[in-house]
Amino acid sequence: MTQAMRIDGGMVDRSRTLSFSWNGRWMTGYHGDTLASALLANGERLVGRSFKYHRPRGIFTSGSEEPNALVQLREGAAQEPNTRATTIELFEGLNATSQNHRGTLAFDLMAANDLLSPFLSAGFYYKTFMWPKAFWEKLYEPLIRASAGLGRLPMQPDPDVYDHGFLHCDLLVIGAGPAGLSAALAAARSGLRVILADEDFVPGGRLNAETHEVDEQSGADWAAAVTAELAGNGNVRLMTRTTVYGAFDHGIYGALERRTDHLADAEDRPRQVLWRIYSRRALLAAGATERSIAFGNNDRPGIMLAGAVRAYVNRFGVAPGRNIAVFTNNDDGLRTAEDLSGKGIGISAVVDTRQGNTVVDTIGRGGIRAIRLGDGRRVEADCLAVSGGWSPNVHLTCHHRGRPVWNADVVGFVPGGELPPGMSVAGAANGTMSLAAAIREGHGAAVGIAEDLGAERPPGTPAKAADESFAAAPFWQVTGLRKRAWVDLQNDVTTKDIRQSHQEGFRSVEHLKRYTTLGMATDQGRTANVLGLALMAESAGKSIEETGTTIFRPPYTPVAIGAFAGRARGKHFRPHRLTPSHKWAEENGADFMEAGMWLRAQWFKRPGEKGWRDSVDREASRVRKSVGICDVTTLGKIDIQGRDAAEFLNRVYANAFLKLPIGKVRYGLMLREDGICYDDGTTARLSESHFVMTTTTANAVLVFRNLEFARQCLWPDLDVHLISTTDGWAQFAVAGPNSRALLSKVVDDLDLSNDAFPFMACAECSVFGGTPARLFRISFSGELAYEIAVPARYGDSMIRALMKAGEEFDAVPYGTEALGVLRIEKGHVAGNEITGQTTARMLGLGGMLSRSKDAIGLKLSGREAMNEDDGMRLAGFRPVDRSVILTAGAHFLNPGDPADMAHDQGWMTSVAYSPELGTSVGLGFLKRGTDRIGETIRAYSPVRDQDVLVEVCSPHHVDPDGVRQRG
Amino acid sequence: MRYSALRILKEGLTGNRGWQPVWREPEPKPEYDIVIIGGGGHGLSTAYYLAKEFGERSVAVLEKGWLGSGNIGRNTTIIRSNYLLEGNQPFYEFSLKLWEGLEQDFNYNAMVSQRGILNLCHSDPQRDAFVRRGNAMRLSGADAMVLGPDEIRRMCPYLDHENARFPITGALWQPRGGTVRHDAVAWGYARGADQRGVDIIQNCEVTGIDIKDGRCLGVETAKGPIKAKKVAMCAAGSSSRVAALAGMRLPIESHVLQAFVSEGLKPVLPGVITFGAGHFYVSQSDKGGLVFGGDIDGYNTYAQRGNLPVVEDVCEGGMAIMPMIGRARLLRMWGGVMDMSMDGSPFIDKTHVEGLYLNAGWCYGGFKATPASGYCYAHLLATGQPHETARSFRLDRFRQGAMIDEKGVGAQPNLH
Amino acid sequence: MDKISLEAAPLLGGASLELSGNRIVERDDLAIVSIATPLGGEEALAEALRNGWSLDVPKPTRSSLSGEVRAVRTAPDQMMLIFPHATPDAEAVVQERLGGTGYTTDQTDGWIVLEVAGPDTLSAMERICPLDLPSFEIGDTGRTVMEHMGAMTVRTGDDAFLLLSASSSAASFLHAVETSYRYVT
Amino acid sequence: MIINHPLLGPRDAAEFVVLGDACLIDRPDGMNSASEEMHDYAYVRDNPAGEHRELWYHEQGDRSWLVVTRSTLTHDVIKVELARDVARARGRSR
Repeated sequence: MTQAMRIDGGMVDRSRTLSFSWNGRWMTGYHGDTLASALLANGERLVGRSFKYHRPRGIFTSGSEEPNALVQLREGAAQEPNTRATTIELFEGLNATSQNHRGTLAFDLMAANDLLSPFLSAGFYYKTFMWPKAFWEKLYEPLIRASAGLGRLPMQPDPDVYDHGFLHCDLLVIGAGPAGLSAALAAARSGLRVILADEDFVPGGRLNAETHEVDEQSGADWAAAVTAELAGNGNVRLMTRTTVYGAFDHGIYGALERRTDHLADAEDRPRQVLWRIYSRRALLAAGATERSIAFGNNDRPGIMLAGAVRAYVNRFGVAPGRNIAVFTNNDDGLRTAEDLSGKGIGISAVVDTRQGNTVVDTIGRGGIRAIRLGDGRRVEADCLAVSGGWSPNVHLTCHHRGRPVWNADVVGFVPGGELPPGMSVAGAANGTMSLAAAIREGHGAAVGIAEDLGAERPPGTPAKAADESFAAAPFWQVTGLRKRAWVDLQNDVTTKDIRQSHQEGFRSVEHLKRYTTLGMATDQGRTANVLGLALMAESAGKSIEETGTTIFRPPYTPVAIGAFAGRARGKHFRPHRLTPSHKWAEENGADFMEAGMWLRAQWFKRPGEKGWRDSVDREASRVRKSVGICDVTTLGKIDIQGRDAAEFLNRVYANAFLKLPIGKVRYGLMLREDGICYDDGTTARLSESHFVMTTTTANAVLVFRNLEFARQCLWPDLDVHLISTTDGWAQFAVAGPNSRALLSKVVDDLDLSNDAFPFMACAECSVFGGTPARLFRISFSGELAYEIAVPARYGDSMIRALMKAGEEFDAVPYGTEALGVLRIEKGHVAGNEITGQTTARMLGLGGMLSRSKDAIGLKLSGREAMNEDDGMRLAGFRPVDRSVILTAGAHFLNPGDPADMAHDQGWMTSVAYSPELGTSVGLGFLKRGTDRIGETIRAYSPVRDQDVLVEVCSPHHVDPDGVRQRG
Repeated sequence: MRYSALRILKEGLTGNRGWQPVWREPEPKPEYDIVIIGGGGHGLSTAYYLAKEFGERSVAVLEKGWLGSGNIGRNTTIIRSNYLLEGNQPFYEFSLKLWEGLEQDFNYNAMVSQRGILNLCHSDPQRDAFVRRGNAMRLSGADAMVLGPDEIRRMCPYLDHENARFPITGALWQPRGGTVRHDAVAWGYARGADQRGVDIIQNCEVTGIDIKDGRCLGVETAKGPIKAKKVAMCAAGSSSRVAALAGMRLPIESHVLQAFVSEGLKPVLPGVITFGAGHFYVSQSDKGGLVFGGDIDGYNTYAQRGNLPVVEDVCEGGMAIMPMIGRARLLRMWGGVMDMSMDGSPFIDKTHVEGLYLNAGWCYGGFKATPASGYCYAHLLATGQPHETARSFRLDRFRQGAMIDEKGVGAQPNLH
Repeated sequence: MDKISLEAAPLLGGASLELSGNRIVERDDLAIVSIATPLGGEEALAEALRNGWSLDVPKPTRSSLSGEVRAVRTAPDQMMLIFPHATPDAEAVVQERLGGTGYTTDQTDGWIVLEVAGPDTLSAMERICPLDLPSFEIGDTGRTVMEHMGAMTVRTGDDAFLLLSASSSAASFLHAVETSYRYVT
Repeated sequence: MIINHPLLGPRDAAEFVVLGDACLIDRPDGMNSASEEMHDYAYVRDNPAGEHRELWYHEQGDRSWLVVTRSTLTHDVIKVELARDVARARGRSR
């Protein structure tokens, strides 16, 4: 039991000792410690290396603003790089290692960079590494990349789970310090639905770190009492370990709750939950962050913000040093000295700039040993507590791009006038720096909000505390230094860099930030920005108001990407849609493919088939020779009803629909308003006022949306109603010369003869003795074919029954690949042709465009560039050498022409091996394609190493006259 | 001042006191031959090439904020020329070639890094489309390969090959694609233009465009009127607002594209990876941050910020395709305002007003186009003729029906 | 050939789960028929609804209940009737009572219906449902998106809801709901 | 963002799909208009920095098309109407 620096007092639970490992060494701490406080208790001062110069660094703060103490937490796949030791709650078995060094932490080989620092000044890399040209990517950049970056990502999938959630409240209070607690209490007592969120694991904020009294008890006890009351109020959700990381539009806040990060084992529960909080009002009570002063070698381990020193002493019962010096420009310095002497810790000096005293340098290698004062004296100190004043945590007020304004009284930026709507600010975040005033302001804000929202006025008055003095005099840097003075500790930005930036013309604050990388590190410059801006203002001879500030963006503190993703991972990234025959298909050797959200059977492998081509050739051949069955449920289906349904269809399809007879189906072409084809499908008329439309699988949602647009926005007084029935009907294509014979066994009481039920007929009917069904005689394969639909609950039963009924014909199930083969053989266009870039004329469907009506897209389809006579036209292609397998995506060239874009003649859209023809066949767009049948051209596909001659032919490779489908 | 390793050495040894301002801070003159509205990447590169390639001596760039504050300062730094259509491909390939010689050309290390760009696909039709595109790239003299699942597995073992909702079936690979240090591009062009006499005037918002009898005579600015023989609008993100000063309505909407960067990490990703099915693309900066993004938010906006649904959507895509990034933390998110045009392609053209020119509509592809956009715009301004690679970027193309619609989604800007 | 007849199969095989005192049950006994209001026919339809089922046309965000028949408003000019009914003729049954005053579409097969109940229900739902369910009165309804799936919810009790989502993604929907309970219990 | 649906109350914008400028309601009659008119309808936009009337579709809700008046500078939603009502008010009928 070492913990040599542990002292009495604090909020740690000494009855619960926890073991943890730091760089492979086991140490102990207590429940209630952070990793930082436990390391300090064990006398560890050197905890990391800086980004650029690899300077030794120690713990600088006690909170989420920490720039130095970034560690690699946990092991294996659960490793978490760049984790702030100051925010890690200690747990049994915690394992952490230091990062960003080669060799050990104490002897980092990269520390040589520090010697080269004169040559690594702001922007040095923009000025060199350009010669010889080839060296940048081969030599310089890899070196830079390898030395940049901080922690390491384990290259294994994140083993933890994450979740999202949604919360609603009247008032969101951000921060459970004095102002936040006071506000939450008042709001809760007035009956509002309140969420109180704080990033710490104990509510109270600075109350736990200071020795103030509130309502005649210690601040920490008051905080605990308020917390207890809030926890007992059913309208209050008290969320510790929760960071409100962003303010979004209309009162929506993003919050990250760390649920199991403080546990050794998450037990399969989400590690973190990302909440979307819908609030009517929000109160930002996020406190303030202390900043440093620029003086020589102000970055050594042992140099710590004064407020952090008090936090370690008062809250964690840890002495950051045995002999501590204080350097300050405000009253915090004295408060620190008082707290330290109260704990019996030695104080070697209090250096107050207001008395003209300064620290000009520090001494010590791995950590500070002494300081040198402006008057030349050397003072021994193993810790230097620095306070350069406090900066209000205005971050969330900037998330709608509001600009903070400079307030000379508090020597800091305070929230500007333009807050996110619904947000107000109280306490130190608002520049209200004294405890008593913060409590009053929090209370007052809540009372005002309650009134605003029509809730009752809360009973009681704000808690009482002393109005302690807060006096600060601006003091930014010690001048005339011979040593480097750091501004941004993590990114190694020094006062010289800021001066140089000004000298080189990078004078706007944005240029300064981008050129020097000030504030761009993982801490977003929480302890550095204001100092940097002040120095820039000094360089420019301007005031800080004139210089202005950069603004903050979400997130307030970095959030794990896994948390933003939530559950949507792996197989559950997006939902699966399954067809009604999915289970049956699985049982029958199907291989599935993704079609949007759907899983569709590609082919059904039979024993003995070696590759997919065997299966697909067999399926396609069986359809042409006998009959095949394919689940086409995924096609979009839209029920369209109303007195004006026919008129409506006539306006949304480019071809005529007004006079479609009842009991008939028509192929329809849909254009966008710009005249380009975007979808095709069939629509069946079941009655005078009832139609059933099908769309392509891919466009089902888009077509429905567009139809609703037309119905509600363009023609609001047409009586027409839409409802999607895609999932409701299990629909099967039954195709092939034996399809009629098969369906005759299936369909009840319907004459399927060619006369009674011809090509493009439809009917509502029943199957297998009474199950309701719809039958459409349509064909996508060119064969005699039908589509039969039954309510989806019968889908599984239906596929089994169809296969059984088809046994005598040796019916096969066929998948999307065979479906593709059949449609390419037949020359039907699909997604590869209707790409949203093609016109009806290109597709060979120009004749369908009605000239006698207005429908969406018709007008603009007539523009000249879309109607050039030498434009692309759909054609068919076959290899001259019939054994060649064609490539989709090949471009066409005239033989003898050079292979360049100027001579491009078009491209192959779809190819398939045609078992029917015994050769590979293709569809494609070719300039003047319809006029060039019989020509031989090149199909050139360099990315596939293919360059073959093909013969241009009709796209209808099989049964060009359409005899079969009408038979 | 010429930059070199020797100069760094000399300055380092003398306390870095000799560095000169990278650009002057001139007051505007009463008149210029050419005034460029917008000191973003395209405006600065236009000025640079006007001075360097076309010998223009009287050029001013007017910037309402600080130079480089447009989308050049807020993008995801990717360069590539993997376009499909005849109107686009040669232009972007021209741009890539300019990127390849840029640093030596303007003596500024913008860290052009050709690490390659990998576009993943998940189905046969997508792969067919990539083959077609790859072939189009090869026909235009660009580099392209179509990879199979095994090659991708070797190249990127950390992708989710096993448990993915959308299994990877192939990819389009352009080795010459990559990333560039975006701010340095603005600074390098600004420095090069300034050295050649271009006046770059910051904090000088254009408040009016003087037009008389169908002819543009100059502009009104926050710093007074400036006459010009030619006025070149180049303010993507604000194009509609600037064009409105000339009474024009454009085929453009303004939208926000969010981008994200993680905390710094030791090298993880070599190049750029795009996961179209998951609306996610990513690269890693030289400082170690994962720089990533996805789709635009979808609503018209001039506010440079977005909302949560897209943030979550993008991160879902990231976790789906590379589940090892779960514990990397998102450090910052920001939004850039895009000129989303009606077909997703840009405009570099004269307008109906004589002497008034337009460069606009870059959607979210403006960064990679920076050199060629500047070069081609300079060509048009100096010679009156469109550059051969930018002939299709006409403002009247929708009247003709000559859309350049890479995505095939039509006149709906938020889908491009 | 033997006489074949088709059998209806519940989407999730009649799923019924118990999770730490909470229940998720697939309701495969319910028929769903949507009714669209003909333009200008609001009054006639309202009357038919009253006469046929003693039901009022529910206001937006509300459902109305009469016996076991629930009407849920789904769109400005549409509602759904949800009621126990086993055979695939629900639309005809509804249309018979409507007498042509509304356009009907059988939606039974388009939806998966889950009944969820138990003490952790609100906690589980806040992980997937953006609606303010704690503020829902019994009978309130809303349609939204949960885990990328369109979903409808009706509050049926203090800690009980009906959840509806597309039938093709029923398994994914059940997984989403079940996971929520697992994460909070 | 939150869209305050006129029938359903406040809803997360994630339930909606945005189309664009509400001028898309004013579709010219294809038979009785010049190509120029249809061109401007399909392609040309005011794209204001400020108040913008735009079409939102409640795809994951009640499938209403809404006309949302919203500031493109602040995202403040000023007014939400049913697009069908707006269309009728602008003289559209059958």
